[in-house]
Amino acid sequence: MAEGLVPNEDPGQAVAASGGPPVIAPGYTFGSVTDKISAIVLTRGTPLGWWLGFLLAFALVNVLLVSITYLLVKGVGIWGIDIPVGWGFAIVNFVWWIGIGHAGTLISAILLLLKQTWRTSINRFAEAMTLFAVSCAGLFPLIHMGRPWLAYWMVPYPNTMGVWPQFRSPLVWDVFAVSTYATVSLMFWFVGLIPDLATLRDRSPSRAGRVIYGMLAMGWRGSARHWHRYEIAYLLLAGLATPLVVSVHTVVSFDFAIAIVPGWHTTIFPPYFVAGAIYSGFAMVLTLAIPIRAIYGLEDFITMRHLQNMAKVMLVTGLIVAYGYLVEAFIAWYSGDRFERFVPFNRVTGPYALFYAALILCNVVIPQALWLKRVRNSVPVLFVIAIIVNVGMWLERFIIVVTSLHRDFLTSSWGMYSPTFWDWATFVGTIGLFLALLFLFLRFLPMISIAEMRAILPEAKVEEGR
Amino acid sequence: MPQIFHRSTNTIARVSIFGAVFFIAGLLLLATAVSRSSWVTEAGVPREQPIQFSHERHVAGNGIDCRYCHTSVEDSAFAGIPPTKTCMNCHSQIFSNSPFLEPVRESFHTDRSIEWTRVHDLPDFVYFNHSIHVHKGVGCTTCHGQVDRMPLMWQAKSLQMEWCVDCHREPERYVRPRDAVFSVEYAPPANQLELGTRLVAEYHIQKLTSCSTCHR
Amino acid sequence: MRTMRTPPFVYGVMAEFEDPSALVEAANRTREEGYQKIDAYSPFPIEALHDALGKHHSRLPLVVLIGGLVGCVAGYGLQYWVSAIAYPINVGGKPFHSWPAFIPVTFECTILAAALSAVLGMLALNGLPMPYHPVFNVPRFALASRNRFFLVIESRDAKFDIDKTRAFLETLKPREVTTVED
Amino acid sequence: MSPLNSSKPDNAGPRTWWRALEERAGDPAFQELLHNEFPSQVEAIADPVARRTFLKLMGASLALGGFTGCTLQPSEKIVPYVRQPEELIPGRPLFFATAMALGGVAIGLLVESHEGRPTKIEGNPLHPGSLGATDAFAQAAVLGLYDPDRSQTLTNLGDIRPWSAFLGELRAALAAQQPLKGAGVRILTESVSSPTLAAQIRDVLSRFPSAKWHRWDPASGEQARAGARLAFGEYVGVRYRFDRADVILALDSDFLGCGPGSVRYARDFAERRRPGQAGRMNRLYALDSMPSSTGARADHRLPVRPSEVEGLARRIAAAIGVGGVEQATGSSAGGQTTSDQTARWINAVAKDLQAHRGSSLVVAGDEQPAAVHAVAHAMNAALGNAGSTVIYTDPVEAEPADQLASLGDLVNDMNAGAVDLLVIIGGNPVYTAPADVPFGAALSKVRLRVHLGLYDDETSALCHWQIPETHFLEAWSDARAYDGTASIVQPLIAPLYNGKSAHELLAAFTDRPERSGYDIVRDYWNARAADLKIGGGDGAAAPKPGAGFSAAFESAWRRWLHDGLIPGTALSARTVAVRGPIPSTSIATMIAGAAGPRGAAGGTAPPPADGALEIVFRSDPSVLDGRFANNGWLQELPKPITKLTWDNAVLVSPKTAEMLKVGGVPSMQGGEHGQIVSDVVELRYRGRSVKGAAFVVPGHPDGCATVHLGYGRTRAGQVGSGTGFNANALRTSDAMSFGPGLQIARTGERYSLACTQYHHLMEGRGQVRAITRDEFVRNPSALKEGDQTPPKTLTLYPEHKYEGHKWGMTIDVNACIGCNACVVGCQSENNIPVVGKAQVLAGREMHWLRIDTYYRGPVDNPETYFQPVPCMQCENAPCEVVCPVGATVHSDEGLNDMVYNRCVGTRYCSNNCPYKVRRFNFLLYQDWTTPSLKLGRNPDVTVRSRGVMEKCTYCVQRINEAKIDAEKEERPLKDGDIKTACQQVCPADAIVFGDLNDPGSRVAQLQREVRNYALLAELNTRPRTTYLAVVRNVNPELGE
Repeated sequence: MAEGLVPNEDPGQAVAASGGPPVIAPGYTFGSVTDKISAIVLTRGTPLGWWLGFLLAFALVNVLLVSITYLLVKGVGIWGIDIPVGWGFAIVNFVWWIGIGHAGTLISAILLLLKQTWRTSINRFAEAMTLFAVSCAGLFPLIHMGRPWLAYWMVPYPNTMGVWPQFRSPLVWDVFAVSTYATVSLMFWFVGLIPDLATLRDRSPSRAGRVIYGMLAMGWRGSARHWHRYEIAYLLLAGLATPLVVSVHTVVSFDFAIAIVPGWHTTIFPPYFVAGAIYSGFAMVLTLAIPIRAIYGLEDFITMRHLQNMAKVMLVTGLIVAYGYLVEAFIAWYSGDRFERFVPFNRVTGPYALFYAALILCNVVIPQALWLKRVRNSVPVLFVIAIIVNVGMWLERFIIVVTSLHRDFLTSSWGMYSPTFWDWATFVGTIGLFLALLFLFLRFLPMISIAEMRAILPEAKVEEGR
Repeated sequence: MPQIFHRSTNTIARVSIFGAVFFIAGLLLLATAVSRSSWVTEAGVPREQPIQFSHERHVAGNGIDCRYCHTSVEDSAFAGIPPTKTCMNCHSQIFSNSPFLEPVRESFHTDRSIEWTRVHDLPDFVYFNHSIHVHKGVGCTTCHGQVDRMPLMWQAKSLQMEWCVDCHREPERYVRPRDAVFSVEYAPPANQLELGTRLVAEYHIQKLTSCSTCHR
Repeated sequence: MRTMRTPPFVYGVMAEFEDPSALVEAANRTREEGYQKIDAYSPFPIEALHDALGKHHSRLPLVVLIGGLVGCVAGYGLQYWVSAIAYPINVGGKPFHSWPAFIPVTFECTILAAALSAVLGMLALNGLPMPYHPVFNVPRFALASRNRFFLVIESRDAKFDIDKTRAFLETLKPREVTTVED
Repeated sequence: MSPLNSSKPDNAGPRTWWRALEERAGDPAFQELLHNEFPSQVEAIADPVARRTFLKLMGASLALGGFTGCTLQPSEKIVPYVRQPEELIPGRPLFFATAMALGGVAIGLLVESHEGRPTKIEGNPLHPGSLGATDAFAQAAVLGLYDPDRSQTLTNLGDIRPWSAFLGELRAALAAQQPLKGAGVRILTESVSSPTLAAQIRDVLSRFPSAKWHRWDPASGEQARAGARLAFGEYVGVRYRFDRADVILALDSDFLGCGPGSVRYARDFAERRRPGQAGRMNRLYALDSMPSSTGARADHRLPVRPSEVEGLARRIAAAIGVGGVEQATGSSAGGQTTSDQTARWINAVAKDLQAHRGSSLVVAGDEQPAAVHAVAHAMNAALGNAGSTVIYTDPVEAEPADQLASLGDLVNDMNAGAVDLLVIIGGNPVYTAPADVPFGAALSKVRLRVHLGLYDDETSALCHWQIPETHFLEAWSDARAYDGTASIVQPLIAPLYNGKSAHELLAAFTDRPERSGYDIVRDYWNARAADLKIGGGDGAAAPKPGAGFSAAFESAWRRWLHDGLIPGTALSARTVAVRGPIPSTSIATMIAGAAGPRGAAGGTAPPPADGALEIVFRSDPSVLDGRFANNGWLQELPKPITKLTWDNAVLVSPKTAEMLKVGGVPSMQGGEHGQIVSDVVELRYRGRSVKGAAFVVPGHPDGCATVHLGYGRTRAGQVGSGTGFNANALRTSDAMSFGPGLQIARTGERYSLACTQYHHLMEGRGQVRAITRDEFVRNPSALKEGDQTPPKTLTLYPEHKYEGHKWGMTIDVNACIGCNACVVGCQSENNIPVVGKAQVLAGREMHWLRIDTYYRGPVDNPETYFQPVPCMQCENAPCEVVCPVGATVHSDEGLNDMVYNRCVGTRYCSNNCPYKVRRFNFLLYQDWTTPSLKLGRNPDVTVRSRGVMEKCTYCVQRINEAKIDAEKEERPLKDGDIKTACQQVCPADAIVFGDLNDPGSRVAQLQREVRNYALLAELNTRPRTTYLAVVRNVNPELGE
């Protein structure tokens, strides 16, 4: 059981077995791995590139702050929403971010359970990315309310009114699902960090660094018994996080599936949302991993093997998503319900047809290139495809939210939706928030799990009875 | 590497972690307590009024019936605040030149209304109807407290929704015979539940907990 | 836990090794020697090491199970109480106790409680946080989080005798043996 | 200065209010204010101290509402009366009867008053012109009263002056006129139906024999008057009896939608269309130009250009053997060129009419020329309808006149410099005068110009004196209904802005200039007491004001005020004879000239080849001739058929639009439910031109364009100024309602029209069910075909039981005429905000009740259906399940409660509402600041703030009120005790509300009817609001 972190077979063989490049370049020792990764954090001078990137992101954060302030002053009317389209960018972005937030936990938890050793060098920042994406996502349900200052009413607490949340509403499920997901992801991430924090504590040149990392490390000293419980806990967390990660996007999909709106009210949503989430999640990991490994020269740790595997996962989940689109249309036709039948028709021929076409192009057509080994081996092409998929998944959410609402049952109430400046500002702002947090993470915490990297080194193998 | 932390930090660390749990729990408890305290509800806080009007004197002292001043209590949602004229009915003779009553006389002559400070102030999205409550056997003192012992008026109950709903769920615990509605001496009998249950049936008192009962 | 004593006090004797195999070997030998109160430190988890120090069954899984069950019951209970007892309201013609709608929240509560108990349980059982520990007094112990492997025989051990124990450890061909003061 | 002093303690009506004011007047501080600053009393009244009411204006703290339990409310003041009026019970509204005159015809009203503030207007059930219903204009009058843009101070060239100053100047001017017998004095009024006012004017004219009285009122049936005179040689009042008519032919007449008596007519018409009694169902044929309510309800509608109506009318007349119609100019008789379809139509109509001699009815539209009216009169005479379905009386209007000529004369006199003193009483002639009658220009030649008006408008701008006119809810007066029944107009509130009524202004011409309107009206009727058979009324000479009225008069007076009408004042029927042949109208000839013989061919005749079109002027369904331009409720009211708000447009048929290559497309913002981006076209007509946005209207006749008057105002106020374009700029006196030779050119510009419904096709979703009468009689269940209502057994969940009451509503699509009265009534009752054009463009209008309009059939002449859609109050409400905070949940009586103060504004409920009846406060739409607007709000309904959802509540405030009253009286609720606002105002009685658990209730019976169906029933939402299918009484000869 506790083999979790230790490859059950020699990585060398693993390479041989699975073919393709190794998960870590040869010639590394405990020391060199440790030094190389911790150096990024412990270096005294901060690289100029980091500053530029961070300041740009920070500027965008201020865009977010401004637009939220204006929103609170004026009301959600500053957005493009109307009747019939009561949900616009806010919910689109919420679902998009939440989806992105799925890769981290998935890579850490599910791949851990599946004993995929190649996860080790990407899970750390994938988890970080999850946290940041979720915090961006969590923002939207709050600010999209007409009276956000009353958001706490969604939480059950004994109040002087003697009234409670309405637990049949998917929005309340969201509150529980998203907050649980955020909490568990945070714990998962932090538990994984503890040994590395200890490393930083022990190696930090500055007193302040030693104290701060020391506090966070909570006095971790690598005792064998601690390691034992630590691994049990880590595995249990993984076991809990796996159904959780599935449940979260299922619940998010309930926001739509529970409603009677044609185009929302369909049972395919949970699986197809989850697949979509993983799809976009891996796309985002690639989008981040590719530049990071280049900039910080981590090609030895984040090898082509990782990129290829992620490409394969994208290909699979992408196909599931495509299947989702098909089934959606088929069920609509098969239901014989005139309202349901109208939805796919309207998506293809209606005023938002262009968006739908773009969606199919980004999510279904282009990613098929991943079938080709040449494509999977070309870093720049992978990078471009990943970005395209990110866009595509955003479009998917836009199509689901807007085209279902804008023409529902009564023709008399058919309307349209188009975003305003403030819709865009808020969206861009959250991207800034996401990047800002990411930059801080890269600067102050090890972006690759050092302890786990040590564990997959050849020299970590213990020969009994020497 | 020298030891970074002193031995004591072990204890400090653990205490602070567990302490935090109890601290947060404590805060929440405090919040719920405060939200019901008279600091928020202003229950039990006597209000300054332009005139030192004493219900104690008029009700207990002179035994004036509630309805003499609050005329519309049986007909309208609003119980009615007496017009200056009502004060003058008596005070044109009694204490006709007491300095305390100067504002009354002034109002009567200049024809400018007296500005009382509202004591029982429900939020504007709450629609309370005095007449029906009085009709169904809810006594004045049930909600307004022992007015006859209030030199200056104060709000006796919290007037928070949970307080309203409490009675709307179990009226039998509060209703009294119609003839006792306006009595300030009335005290609930020992067999209140039994009596209440009977009255609830007799007066066709419904247990209205629908939102639109009060919110429109 | 510890009673007042006047430092310097010997916590134990520490041996440093170059590679995991050596450590595991040393651990085995030490137990064969009859030492009980020993502990080993490594920069990454070594399963064999845990066996070498003597297997013991962890109560953590049980803690997590209980936590999960509590969360489950509490979550469902809350919803039932709120919707059917505290303030039953007709919502869209659904029954007060519409259990299918209560499943998602129940599930989330289960996971949350279980996960919390896993992490907190792990920390508690490991006695963390413990920023101060005698082994940190050994300067070279900083390498325990990099590439060195340590074995400590604590002075609490019945068989512990500062000189004998040192001598014994020297026989394990460590890179170095140091006395851990407290 | 105010009528207080003279009011007697035992007067009926609002005397208590007066008394309160009397004190106010006596208040020296106030007197002082009055004389130096002329403060508007609105602030005074809104300020709790001066306002003798303690009920705070609802709402102000809803913003804080969310924090209940964790915020302190700001301390509030209670301000009791000093002397409380006897019959006023604080917190309970009082109702007073009064009347509103429009275009010289009054409708009787009951006005709800809270502590002296009129808040809601209802129809007066006793009044023949109302029967309890009203039109949209009456409903909106409350907002008109409190309009902060009303003229608030008496000004001379913009300087604020006291009334005395004005009196001084007027007296001087009159003194100067004495020797000239008032040769230089002119009085310009709108159509006058107030007997008192007429008497006053006559009195003035008797004092100044050479003075002249002119009338100009674009909203009164000018051509109908002319038509009557053309037919009978004298002015005659015409009253229709739709309750007696089996077959009706409307000659481009919208008798249901607008015009005198339309409210009553709608009721009578609907009464004869209950499929329950299929035998009594009437049949309506309509020649219709601009698609109208009447055209929509017609069983057979023929879209024709207005110019074609005369020809067709004459041919129908000829077909039923009316003499003297043929020898009109050749053009009109061009039968041979008629398309067969039209011919068939004409013959069928003629046959049907003849088959119902005495019980048929021909109605000519107000916009049709005199000749058409005359022809109609002739037909009715020939069909023996006179006296049965059409009643002739003396004119309702006092001394009717050819107003166009009257205005012309005035302008000529002014230009000739013959006018020294012009007193304009009401109206806005500078804006409404036809383009070729340069009223504004001529006005400057008058030495002293006085304008009495509600607004400081275009006319005021050109006058020396602007006198704020009292709103009809502020002043005493009287008026006559469509049948002549007189009502006393009694005020509900003292003039907010120190206004003067027409009576008080005219009193200034007499030697008792300070007489109050109250005295004037009372004295007049006291004088009339004798002819009204009221004992003791001391006959001829009006008695001294306030001096001895006989007890009999006092009691009669009190009854009049209480009932809202003066019995026995209805005009009695008289017989008149149509005289000889009816000459053809000049316009018809003109158009015949322009359009050639085809012009009269009717129906599907192609438009003139030269691309020249016909222009059609209509007063706007919302703002009429512009007099309501500053009324936000009416501006934002989606006009029947077009669903346009805040603008008028150039309305053309699809074919014509195609020909002109103009039209509109839904914008990405707002879309079909909000913003239509249209081509701006230039209308060139008789050397004049204006620009307006084109808008396509299915069913509009080809080859002509309809423009609505009343827009393009420059001094209407904050709300009305700068909306739409001014069609008066094209209107000429020889072609007041339509004329040929219009050229339409695209400008390439685009303009956003705020349209609340652009998609009018049902897409086979069964919103409206319709069937022909014969089919309905033969096989009613045909209506149920394709009905997919799931059986109640199809559910895992147990039913919720509804003991006690179970509220429900039915809406009869067959009766609804889409008049919008319910929409405004709902807005007024429920404090629904006006959001403004920009927000309507964004698809965010707030009406709780909307009227969906659907088309069926060919686009050039579709069947049109009106479907009012309030909240369906579904039993399985989809909105409730998704609300995270339980802000919308069910009540024990099955109401879908919306709890504003609990709402956090996720809008999920609206997304999940299949009927899209929920409305969201995207921004702060309510006006929290303007004091006068606060006065008009309904204190029984929460004023919603930003960020909360709202929707129809079945007027739960009325339900609770009625229930509480019943409880207190220990009696069960009777069916009809509770009327929702929309139900109460509905002229067609299309909306019925009641208790479904009471099998005897009307609503329960209607829901048992076979016509009953639920909207989107297949969704199993179980709506409590259901609809009654349409049954069209099609003439088998013509078929569908």
